[in-house]
Amino acid sequence: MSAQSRRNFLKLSGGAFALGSFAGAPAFAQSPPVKIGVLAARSGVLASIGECALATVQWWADGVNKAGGILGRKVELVVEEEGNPKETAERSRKLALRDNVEMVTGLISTGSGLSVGPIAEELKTIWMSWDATTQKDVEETLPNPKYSFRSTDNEVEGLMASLLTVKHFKGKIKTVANLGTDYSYGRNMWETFMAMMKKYDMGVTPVADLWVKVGTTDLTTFVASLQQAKPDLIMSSLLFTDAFIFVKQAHAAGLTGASKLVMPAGGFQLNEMKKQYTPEGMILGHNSMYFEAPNASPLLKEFVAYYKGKTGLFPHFEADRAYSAVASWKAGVEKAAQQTSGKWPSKDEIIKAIEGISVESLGGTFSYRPDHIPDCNFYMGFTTHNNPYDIVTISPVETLNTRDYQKPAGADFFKWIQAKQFPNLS
Amino acid sequence: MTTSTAPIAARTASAGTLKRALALPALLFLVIFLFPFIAGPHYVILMFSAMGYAIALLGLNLLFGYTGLLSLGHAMFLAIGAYTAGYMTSTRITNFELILLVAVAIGATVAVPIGLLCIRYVKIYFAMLTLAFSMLLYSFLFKFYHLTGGDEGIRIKAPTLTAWDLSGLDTLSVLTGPLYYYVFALLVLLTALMRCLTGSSLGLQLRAIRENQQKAEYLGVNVKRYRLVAFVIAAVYGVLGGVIIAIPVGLADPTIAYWVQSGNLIFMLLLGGYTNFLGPLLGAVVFIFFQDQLMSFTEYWRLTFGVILVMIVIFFPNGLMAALDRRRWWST
Amino acid sequence: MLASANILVGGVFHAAVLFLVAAGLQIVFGVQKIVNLACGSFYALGAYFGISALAWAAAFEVPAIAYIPILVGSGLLLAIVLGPSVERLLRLIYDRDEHFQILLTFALVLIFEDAIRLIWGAVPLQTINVYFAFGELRIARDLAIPNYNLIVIGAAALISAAFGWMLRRTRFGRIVRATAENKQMSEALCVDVSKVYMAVFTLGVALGTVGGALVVPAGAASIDMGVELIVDAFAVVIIGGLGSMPGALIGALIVGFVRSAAIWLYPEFELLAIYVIVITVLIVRPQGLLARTA
Amino acid sequence: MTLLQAQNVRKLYGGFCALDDVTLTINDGEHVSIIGPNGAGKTTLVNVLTGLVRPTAGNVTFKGYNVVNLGAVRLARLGMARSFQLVNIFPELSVGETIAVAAISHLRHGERFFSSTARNRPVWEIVERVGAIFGFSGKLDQPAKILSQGDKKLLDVASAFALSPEIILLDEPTSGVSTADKSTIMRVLVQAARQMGIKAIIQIEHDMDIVFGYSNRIIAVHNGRILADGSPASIRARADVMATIVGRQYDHA
Repeated sequence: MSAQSRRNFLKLSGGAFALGSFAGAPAFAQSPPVKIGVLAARSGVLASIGECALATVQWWADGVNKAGGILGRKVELVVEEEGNPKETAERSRKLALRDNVEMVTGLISTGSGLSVGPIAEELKTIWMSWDATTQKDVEETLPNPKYSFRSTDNEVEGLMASLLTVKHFKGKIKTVANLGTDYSYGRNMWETFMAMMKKYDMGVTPVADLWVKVGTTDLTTFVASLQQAKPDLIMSSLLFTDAFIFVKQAHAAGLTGASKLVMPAGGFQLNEMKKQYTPEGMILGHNSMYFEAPNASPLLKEFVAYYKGKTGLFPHFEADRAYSAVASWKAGVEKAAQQTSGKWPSKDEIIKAIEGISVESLGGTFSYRPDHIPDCNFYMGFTTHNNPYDIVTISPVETLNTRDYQKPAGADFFKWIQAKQFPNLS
Repeated sequence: MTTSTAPIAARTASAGTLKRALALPALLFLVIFLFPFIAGPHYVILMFSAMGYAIALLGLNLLFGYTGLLSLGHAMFLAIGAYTAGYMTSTRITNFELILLVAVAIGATVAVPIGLLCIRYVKIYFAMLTLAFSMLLYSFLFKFYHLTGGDEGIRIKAPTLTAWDLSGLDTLSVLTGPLYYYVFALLVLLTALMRCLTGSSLGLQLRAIRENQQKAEYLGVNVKRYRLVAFVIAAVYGVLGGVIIAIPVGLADPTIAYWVQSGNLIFMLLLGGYTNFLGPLLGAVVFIFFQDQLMSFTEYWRLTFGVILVMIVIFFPNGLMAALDRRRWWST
Repeated sequence: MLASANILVGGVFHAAVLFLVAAGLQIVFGVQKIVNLACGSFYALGAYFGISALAWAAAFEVPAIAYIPILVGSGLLLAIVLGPSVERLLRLIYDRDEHFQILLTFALVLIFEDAIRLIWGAVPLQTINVYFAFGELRIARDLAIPNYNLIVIGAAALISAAFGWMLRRTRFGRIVRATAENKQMSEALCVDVSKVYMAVFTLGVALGTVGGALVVPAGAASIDMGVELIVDAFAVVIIGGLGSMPGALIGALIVGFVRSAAIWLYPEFELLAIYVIVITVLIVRPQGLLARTA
Repeated sequence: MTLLQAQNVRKLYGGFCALDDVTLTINDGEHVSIIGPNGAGKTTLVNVLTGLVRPTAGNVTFKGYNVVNLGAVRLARLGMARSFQLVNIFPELSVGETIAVAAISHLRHGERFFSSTARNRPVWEIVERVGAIFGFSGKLDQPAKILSQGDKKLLDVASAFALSPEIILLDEPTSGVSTADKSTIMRVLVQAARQMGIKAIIQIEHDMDIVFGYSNRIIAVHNGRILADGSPASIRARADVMATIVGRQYDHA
């Protein structure tokens, strides 16, 4: 019944503009360009994060095109917006059906991830996600995804932050408080933190459980409530504008003097964590990319220089998420092409090739497990002021790999933590 | 509504004029009916959700166009429809008719108390009270995540039809095939029903209430009751539209009920032409397809929509239908 | 106990911010019977413009005491540019049903959200170091209230007092109140109502822009701050009573305190609490706590 | 048979006493004219009698029901209609539709949501009949807003008549119309009343030719009190009443 009629009555030509730049690209063989769909947030709270990731994908595409494209085909980006789940579902279908892209990459918010995942499976379009993963997302909605490749479990950051807390503050803290970002990610982090406190019988009692609506710009009342509770340590999963506004207003009220701070995903706002109000000795997580990683790869150095030059800012870890997604796909295509003697491989062949592949991403080696969940480095450490910038950096930098800190395929997270013997940190 | 146009044509229109009067709706429905044969699957699914919006807007225009009540919270009924579909399909009840019936029941039971409160007010107060109610629902859906899934919302699996066995088909062919025509039939049915309602004494009395509430009361029109009837009918249409819109998305989440979405619903109504019975249908289709093209064309599509809305409000308050329906066969 | 004083100040600070935006909404509704959905957008524009103004001023090593005047000045300048032009747009549809005026302001919300991203970009912006430039009031060892918060509260109080004085004492205030009561009558008494409307609307916009500029040093400017704030401003105006300035003050204090109390006592209820109050007020006393009859 | 009864009705607006201890009954077949200088309380009296305004004291009953508790809608259903001093019509609705609204209420077709009004013969019969009486036959499809001021006022009255009420209260139905047309309007009203089976008409009127020409009972109101209440002849005989109300001796030819 669903006619695939070629004669498109509405002739609504796809207005999508091609983005690959041509500066000095070698002449491409007559084979058609390979179209990649990019779903990047452009408005609201996720706008600045989406733009950083999009700039990274564009930088990657230029590099690939300069080096001859993928199997001789030029990369062409078709950019659409990640809005609310309804808009994002429509854009993902448009990319798959209207622009018939080879692959769709993108998505940060959990809601849009939950709607695009099933669509990718339904339309048999490979989706290389940046973020957009939650516990629920993994369990019921996509038990064994074929076309979707998702990002690391949320809890990894919470796990690592908890281990650092145990290592450095065992016996030194009695009371803890939660200042969570009010959506699924925030809940996962707090549940993980408390489970780890129990596992290592830290003997801490939670004295406050506060939730900040994403994008709040006035946190004075949250700061005041925390001062009322007087916690020894505050675990905060804030990661948007509210993250650095909290630190700024907490500093102004003297809160950061009294309580220790743990911000597992605060690295998202590294450009705004100014020395002026960000205390030293705060546990700050940079997820899968830290712009000053100890043994930074030339790739990372080149990208950081490019990004700082272009925007005047340091890139945050969404850049690595975006880069690793598209780089893994390219590697998968090229690996599959070896079996098909250079011919462009089918989607199934590409998927099989990506499973188990590992690539050199901005944050170090990045590889996909057979269950389509990646393994990569995570960077976390205590903030310090001694650096040439006006923002805080972390040192020493703990580099932890998800192989030790991410639950295996299909395991129940909380049972796994109880049983697992985590390697003791350096 | 000082800019509305003259009333419905003379009572006994001659055969000729009737034929011409039916040309416009017939063309609109023909295009929607033939769409799966003439357009690619992406556009067919867009039309699928456009039909959902058309149904919701038909109900909303009973409030705005006929009764003169601007609801800035109608998106809450879209959310009720979506979440009903979500709860039911996640407990493995995927029969489409059953989902629609339960959604209508819940929509009506929610609409009566809210309606009783809201219809006591008019103009700005009605707009702000409906907005407050929709934001109350939004915060509830967002905050009580144990019940509603919070920002993750609830998954909606593809529904099944009693008459058609859809098990063989994948979701895409369901959405562009049997389910499309099922929703099309529903749209035709609900349009006819609304046409009948607005042509009945209800329609006339609602317009009387809109024009002059005190005079209507003194002519024996029970203003409170008919406003409540209009509110509940609008809510039911909104809930049905909500179920249909949410199915291609596959997720019911709080952003459906956000106040900006209610603003967009009114935008669609103005675009189509609220002073015309067919305005909601045309507004939904034109808005959805224009937005699809605009979003691919520029990242500043909200700015463009804002400018267009300013132009409509100032220069074309009666929207597109005013231009198409010269003879005002279908004016409210 | 001292910390709960801090919660109190937090509540008052939040109330001050809400009052500035709600007052702008109130004066425009009081006189022109228009509910300006875009009041939050003017607030956001004021914040961004304030940041640019301070960045520009920093190039001249301006002393700290000049920061506040620069912020307020930038807010007023923006209002003088935006206010009249938007009012001239609204003037085209004054004769039409008030639904159309609300929908025009809704269009402005869409326009301004993208305009901000076009001009200032998507990355959240902060002012130069203003927040800490005024020291802090130390209550206890690690308990302090930044003076800047007190300055904002003071500024809001000053603005509301000046506003009240202007409305009651000055000739312009009397004309504004007369036009609010009865437009035809004041027109008959040869008041140039179109000038009054322009002035009043610009005043409403100024309250938003100055509010945004004053508050942004304490936090940061982000794209969606305008859309979020509109709903809170609505709550304040409904609770206080449409068209009544003292109502806006009372409403802002209620919303400010309820929010800070809910954050501390029962976080789930924070967002819900405000709307429950709004709906109860609208049912029990539709004209709001302080307005004259609806 | 008494239709409408007011018992010791008082109405205070702050300190000002608009109605002071008014008691009166309206019976079958009466065409009452309420006369009195401006500010005497005529409109307040009609507003109280029709439940638009709640009396400060006393009550008004229509067919045994207290008028204020009934509300306009049930009053209209029970058979009381009124027109307004300031023109009260539906601008966007056509003349025919305005009358149809009243016809629908009278025929109790208000709840017929599934039958088309356009094909509802009984409704349109009333519309055509009332339209003919009031001279709107040719204009039934014109939107009310484009009618002349006089026609608008007439439409307001016509729609009240279309309710086929038992009692109808008219607030200066002939005001704003040239003296020549006043009598034509009155003839139309009387003819309509007879045809629509209206039992009593109460009319606020200033034009003494109309008052003495058409009404069979006159109530003179002054400073919120009933000065006199009786047949036209008895009122004309009362020199004191005529002096205060009309300000000179009126000898109707």
